[in-house]
This record gives sequence, structure tokens and C-alpha cells, in this order.
Amino acid sequence: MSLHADVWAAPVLAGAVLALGAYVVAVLDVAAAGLVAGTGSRRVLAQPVRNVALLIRQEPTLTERPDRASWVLAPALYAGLAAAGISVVPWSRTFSIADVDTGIVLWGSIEALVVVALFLHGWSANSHQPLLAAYRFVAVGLSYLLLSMFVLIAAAIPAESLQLSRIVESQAGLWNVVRQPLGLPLFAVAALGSTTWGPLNLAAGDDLSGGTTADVSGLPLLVWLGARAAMLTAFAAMGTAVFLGGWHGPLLPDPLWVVLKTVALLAALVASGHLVARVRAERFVTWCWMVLLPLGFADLALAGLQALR
Amino acid sequence: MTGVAFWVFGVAAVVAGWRVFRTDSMVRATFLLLASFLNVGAILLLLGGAYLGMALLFMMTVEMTVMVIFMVAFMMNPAGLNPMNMTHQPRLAAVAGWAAFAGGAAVAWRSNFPDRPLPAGKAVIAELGTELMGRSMLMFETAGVALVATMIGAVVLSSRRSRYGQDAGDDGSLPPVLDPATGAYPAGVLPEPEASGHGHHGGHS
Amino acid sequence: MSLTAALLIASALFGLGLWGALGQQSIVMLLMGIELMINGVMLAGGAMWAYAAGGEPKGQLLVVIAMAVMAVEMAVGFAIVVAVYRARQVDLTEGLDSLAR
Amino acid sequence: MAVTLLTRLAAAAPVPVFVARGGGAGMVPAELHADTRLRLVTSARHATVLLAAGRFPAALGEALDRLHDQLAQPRRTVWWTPDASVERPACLEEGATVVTGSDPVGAVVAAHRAALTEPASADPPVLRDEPPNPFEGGGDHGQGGEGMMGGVPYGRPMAMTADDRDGLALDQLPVVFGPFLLGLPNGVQVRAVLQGGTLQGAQLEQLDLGDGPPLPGSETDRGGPCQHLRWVADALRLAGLDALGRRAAGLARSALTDRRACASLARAVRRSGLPATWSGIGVLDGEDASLRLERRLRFDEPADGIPLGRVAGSLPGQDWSDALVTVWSASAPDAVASAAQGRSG
Repeated sequence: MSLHADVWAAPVLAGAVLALGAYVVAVLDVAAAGLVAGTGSRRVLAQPVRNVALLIRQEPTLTERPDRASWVLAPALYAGLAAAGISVVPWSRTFSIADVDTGIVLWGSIEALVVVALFLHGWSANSHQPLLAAYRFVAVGLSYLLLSMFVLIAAAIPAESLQLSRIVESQAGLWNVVRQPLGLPLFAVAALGSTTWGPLNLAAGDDLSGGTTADVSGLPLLVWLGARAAMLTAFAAMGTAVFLGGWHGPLLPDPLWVVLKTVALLAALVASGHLVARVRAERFVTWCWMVLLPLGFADLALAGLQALR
Repeated sequence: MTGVAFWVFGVAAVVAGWRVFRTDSMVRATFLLLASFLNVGAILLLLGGAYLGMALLFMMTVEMTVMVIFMVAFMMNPAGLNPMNMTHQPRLAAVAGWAAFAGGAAVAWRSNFPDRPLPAGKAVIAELGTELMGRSMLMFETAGVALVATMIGAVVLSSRRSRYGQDAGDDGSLPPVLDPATGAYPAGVLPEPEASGHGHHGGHS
Repeated sequence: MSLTAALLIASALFGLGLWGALGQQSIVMLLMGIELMINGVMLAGGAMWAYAAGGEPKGQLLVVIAMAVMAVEMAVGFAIVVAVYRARQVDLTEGLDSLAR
Repeated sequence: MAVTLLTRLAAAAPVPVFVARGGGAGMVPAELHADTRLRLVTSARHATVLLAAGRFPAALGEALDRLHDQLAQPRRTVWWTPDASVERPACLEEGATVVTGSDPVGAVVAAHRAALTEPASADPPVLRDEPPNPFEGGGDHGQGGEGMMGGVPYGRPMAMTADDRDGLALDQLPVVFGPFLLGLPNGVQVRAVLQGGTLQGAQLEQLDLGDGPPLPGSETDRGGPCQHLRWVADALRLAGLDALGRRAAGLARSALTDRRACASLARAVRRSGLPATWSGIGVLDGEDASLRLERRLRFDEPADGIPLGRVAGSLPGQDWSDALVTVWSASAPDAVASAAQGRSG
């Protein structure tokens, strides 16, 4: 069975992993942007550090009569959810930070609470564009949530467990990405949605002057953007565990496989942001219910049939 | 340790539940209710209901997200920036609330429930699954059918062209005319003129 | 942590919910009161399951059914709010004192 | 030591700059996106430097002052203008660096470094921290109207109910967007009535852009590849394709347009799915935003800009983002800008 981290060490460990992950996301983002723009990829390692330094030096601003408690709590909630998410991901056969036996259900709750965090962030500024972004995000969020739950439950069926380590173990012979080919793409939709990233950047885009972040600057903005990148890392790690076979792989040690697969998945998610145009919210919601959700059903039905065989 | 955590979650659940009806901001009210649910979910986890607690977190979060949109859409002054009072029969409500609490507390205090604690190491999640798909399948399926019926009913009730045909438009909540030739409406349901139809948020002038 | 303590908190939640459901004018707030009452019921059910029923799976089933009831209550409640609002532009219980349009 | 290291790192970061386009600026500032020393931001809150490009008379100047005060400290203001003798708003009076040449990037970077290293001479606010209009409340709770609703406390109308497309009469909120928003032609602001994220009504107002010479570069190649590429650069930013927008801006800046590079950009844009995403948005005169994008990518002669009044008429019922796409594609912002210049010349 899996080893759990100590109660007090767990948050520190999760925070460290996520900080590193957020840095990797930022580096990948700068590199991908440079490649697509044709401006080259010089200073990719230094630029994220400089941007962080600038945000630390910038003073936070206030709007007129914001909902202060929510404004402070929303970024903290987002970051905390990312930490909870990364905690259930197993890094090797013997270690994950907190391998709870209802890992999949916990992940579902995290995705649902992300919608709350984003809504609060947009709502609390008492300003138009953040509020528009918040409304829009709730519509989108409620659409992709079901999708993600379906594919995660489908992955739990062959493992006969809701626990992440058991789900990885069940992929020893065949990875879920082959066994349930619809799973990973649909999970990626939820990943991009929950982090409002790339083609699904509906709550932080330039069409709304930065969406929920439009009136945030300085340290609160840094926390929010950091939490967003950390959440993307958590999603990539989760995708690795559930669909890409987690630690399974030849020659290399377990954790290295997890890291490699996670970074590869992150690179794909980040690159999509520079290659694919942002979808329209209304059209996405329609697609989600009319096309993607039936696909999610199909994924679940396929997993069920395979289990009956 | 678990004892302290239990009381922290318990008090937080009660305080959040109390603040729900004491804040002006509808968004805060909704998320305070969510906080109350999350704390109860945490208590269920402490009690050993590994699946129940998690499911509560998940369900209530989604439910409250829908709730908050309703709050902002339908309530006037949803941010609570203007002070206002939206209560009635406060004394009756308070008395009933205290009475319910007193009754429950008396039961908790005085009753002798059998002392049969949850055995340690019981596979509660697997047991729940077997129960739902085995002995109690009928009950579970009934709940499922009820949920589907609810979904259909809710859509029919809230849809614009609901009860009376495809293109009824605004007349969706009006019964059809009795006699198409004269256009007569049933007694008492004459469509009101536009102006008086917008006595918005009535009772607050 | 004991059965008595859990039932005490559950009755506090139930009482608060009843207070809110009876005292609030807005239909949506009334729904929130009912939700809080069911919250208390679920806690009581969970506590009984853990302390007095020896972990009998039917206890868990009861809580699951309570959750389903809550989902139904909420969906139907919101549908009624929308229907009433469409017809009368009110969201207060006082606007619902008659079933006629 | 630590603090100086932090400052040194911050000073070396790409400068987050908010570009406000005024009279005579045309679409030239779009080219700034190509410079890797800068990072164009769409919210003033994220910027350290406010780059005011062109003229800002009267109402436009007031809007610029309000925008200026929203930048977080430390901040600096740079005024890019061919003629610094024209009327200027308060935020461009003192302390603002004036650039009259064709390249403001050096000045912007210098301003950014100065902002971080010399906090003593911070760029102070020019307006007092108070609502733009006095409180005019009335009613039971000071809200300004009858009962619970309505009124204009602080000069901003409260949300009121009105019919909408679902047949539910929910609150609608009158708001003003612009005039420095990405996707709006220079000096244009939107008076919108919002219900949720949907526009129920919209007016487009062209604020006075003043008289004077245009920014260097805006006269070159009107209607030619450069103008199209500038338009495409902004359109791509609006669509969330920042990096591709940077490529388009780079091509626009390099004046002698490399045909192969342009073709490759057009391919990348088509591959991104943007034409499909924009199909069906803002149909006016038989063309939607997608067709207008295609026309720009092919460097076809632009259709004459559709008058702002007609564009505004097509906005109700659209989502806010679709509305921005409609305005940016249909109003032909270069035509708007050159019309304003033609009037001045």
C-alpha cells in the first residue's frame, strides 16, 4: 500500500511541488509563445522569475466597495484546491502525499470548488468585466464538470476502486489512454476549463481585459496566476495517473516516469493555448451538452462493457 | 485531535448556517450555506463515512453554484450594497427555530440509543456500493427515476414555451383562449396590460 | 466526539434552517432554509449510522437518499421560482398567496 | 540586498504597458506588440507604463485621466505624439515623458526602469479619489429611486428590470465600456445595456479626436498589407492568440512585406480554427467576421467601414465578446481613424 506523508509535511510538500510546477508552466508558456511568434526562445528560464519579481514590487489596487473577504479568499481557495489535488496523485508504487480511498470523488469536489473560486474572484471586485467573466465561467464550468466526472468514473471501473494508486496499478498491462481512448481528450477539456487556459480561456481573456483578474494587481494577482498555473500542473499530474499509466514504464525509476509524463502533458496543454483560438462561450456550452457529454457517456459505457467481458 | 477537529467543524457549520440569514449579500449567503455543508461533510468524514462526506462536498458545491446564479438573477440588490430587510413573522420563526433545536437537543441528551459504533477497518465504500446495487437496488433506482422526472418537470416548468405549445412565447404561463373566434379568456385570467405586469418585486414600495 | 454532540449540532442546524425558512420573505432564501434543515438531517443520519447502527450499510443509504431529496427539492424549487417570476415578476412568498394567475 | 535584487529582476522584466490610442494614432500602436521588450496588457491595473499615443482632447482626455489613476504604483506615463503643443489632459502635464519620434519603445523601457528604481518621484494620481458624480440618493435607503429600485446614486443608473430574450424580465444594467478597450476603434466608447453577459442595447459613440498631424507611420500604406497586418494583430489578441498576433505585428513593422511569411501566418491563423469560430458573428452587408478576417488575410481591398450607428444596431442580442469582434471587424477601424484624420486635414 501507499505511503502517506506526515500531516504537517503534506502541505509543505504539496506547495513545493506546485511552485515548481507553476514555474515549469511559465517556462513552457514563454517558450511556446516564442516559437509561435517567431521571436525565438531566449531567456525562457529567466523571464518568469522577472515577471514574478515585478508583481511582488507592484502595489495591490482596490476597487470601489469590493467584497473584501471574498477577494482575499478566492485566490487562497484556488491555491488550496490545487494543493489538495496534487496530494492525491501517486508518485511511485509506494508514495503519494495523501492517497485517500475516495481520490476520484475528492477530485470531483475540487473541480466543483474551482468554479466557486472563480466565481468569487470575478464577483468580489465589484466591477463589470470581472463579473461578466464570472457569469460566463459558471455556465461553462457546469457544462464540463459532468464530462470530467464521467471519464474519471470510467477509469475507476477497471481498477474496481476510487483510490488513485489502485487506478494506476490497474494500468500495469494496458494504459487507460489505450483502453479508454476518449478519456484523456475529455479530461483535457476539463483541465483547460478549470484553469481557464488557452482555447477555454473564457474567464481571463483579453476580450474582457483579463476577465476576473482585470482589477487585480501586485501580489494578489501573483497568487492568482500562480494558483492557476499550479492547478494546470495538478491536472496534468492527475491525467498522468489516471490515463497515462502513472509510474508504469521501462528502465527509469517510478517518479521520473510520472514527472516526464506530467511535463509532456503540460507542454501539450500549454501549446494548445497558442495554437487554437478561444472558443465562444455559447457555442462551447452547446457542444459540451450535445457532443462531448454523449461522448463521455460512450466512454463510460465502453468501460462498463469491458468490465463485463 | 479528531475531537478538536469535530468541534471546530461543528461550530463552524452552525455559525455559517446562522450567518446565512444575517447577511445582506446574497452571494455571501449562498456561500455561507455552502460552508455549512462543507463542514458537515468534514464531520461525516471524521465519523468514518469516507464516501458520504466526499459526495456531500461535491454535490453541495455544484448545487450552491447554481444557487448563486439564481440569487444574483432573481434577487434585488444581490450584493447587499443597499441596506434592506427581507424578513417576515420574525417572532414565530425564532420561536419555531428554538423549539426545534430544544426538541432535538432533548432527544440527543435524554435518549438511550444502542451503543454500536462503526467497527474499525470496515470497508464502508464497498459496502455502500453493494447495498446500492444489491439489496436496495429498487430504492436506488427509484431515486434515479425520481431525479429524471424532476429534471423533465423542472425544464417544463421553467421553459418559456412550457405548457401550452411551441410558439406560445410569453403566453407560456397562460391557459389557451376558451373560444378562438372571440379570443375570450377563462374568467379571472384576463391578460393584464403591459404596464401593470411589471409591478416588479412587488410589496416593496 | 460522540453521538450526543453530533445530534446536538444536527438539531442546531435544523433549528436554524427552520428559523430561516419561516422568517425569510424571498422564496430562494426559504429554499436555503430547507436545505439547512436537510443538512441537519444528514448529519444526524450519519452520526446514527456511525454510533448506533454499527456501520450497517442501510444507514449510508439513508444519507444518500437525503442528498437525492435535496437535489429534487432544489430543482423543483428553482423551477417554481422561474415559473412564478415569469408570470408575476415576484420572488417573494407574499406574491404566492393564491394559485390563480 | 534582497530588495535590490528584486528590483533589478523586476526592471529586467518585459514592460507591461497599456497603450491608449488617441487622435491621429491610427492602428500604428499595434506594431508595438512585436517588440519582445514590451508586453501589451489589456487592463491598466496590470501595467507599469501608460503609453498615450496621439491626441487626447476634451472627453478623451478625461477618460485618459481616469485610466491613468487606475495603474498600480509604481507607474510612469509616456506620451507619444508628433506635436506636444496640442491640448493635453492633466495626466500628461508634468512627469510624463514626451516622445515625438517614430519609436517610443526605448522611452517606455526607460520609464519602466525609472518607476522601479526611483520610487520617490512616483507618478501621482491626477483625480481625487471620489465618485465621478456627487451622491444623488433618495428613497427609503438612499438608493435614488422609488421603493427599492432605480435611481442614479453617484450618477450611475441602478439595474432595473426589462424584457429579455428568455421572456424573464430580469435586471438589466446600463454600463459604458471604452474608449481605450482592445477591439474598439480609436476614441469609440460603447454605451451598453447588459443583461447577464448579453447586450440588450448598445450605442457606439465617437469621441472627438482633435486636429493635428498623425503619428509617424500611420500615413504609410493606407489600405495596404501593413494596415491589414496591424488589424490582424489586434484581432488575434482579441481571439486569445497573443503569440500569433505578435508574429503579425512583426510582419507589419517590417514594412517590406515578406510574402512567404504572410502566407505562413495566414495558414497558422486558419489552422487555429479562428475563421470557424468567428463564422456567423456580426453579419452585416452579407459578410460575417470570419469573411472579413479572410479578406484581411488575403490583403484584399477592405470594404468601406460600416457606419458606427449601423454596427451598433446589430449588437443587441450578442454576447459581449461577440459584440467586440463585430465592432472590430465591421467598423473598419482604419477607415474610422483615417476619416477622423481626413476631417482634420
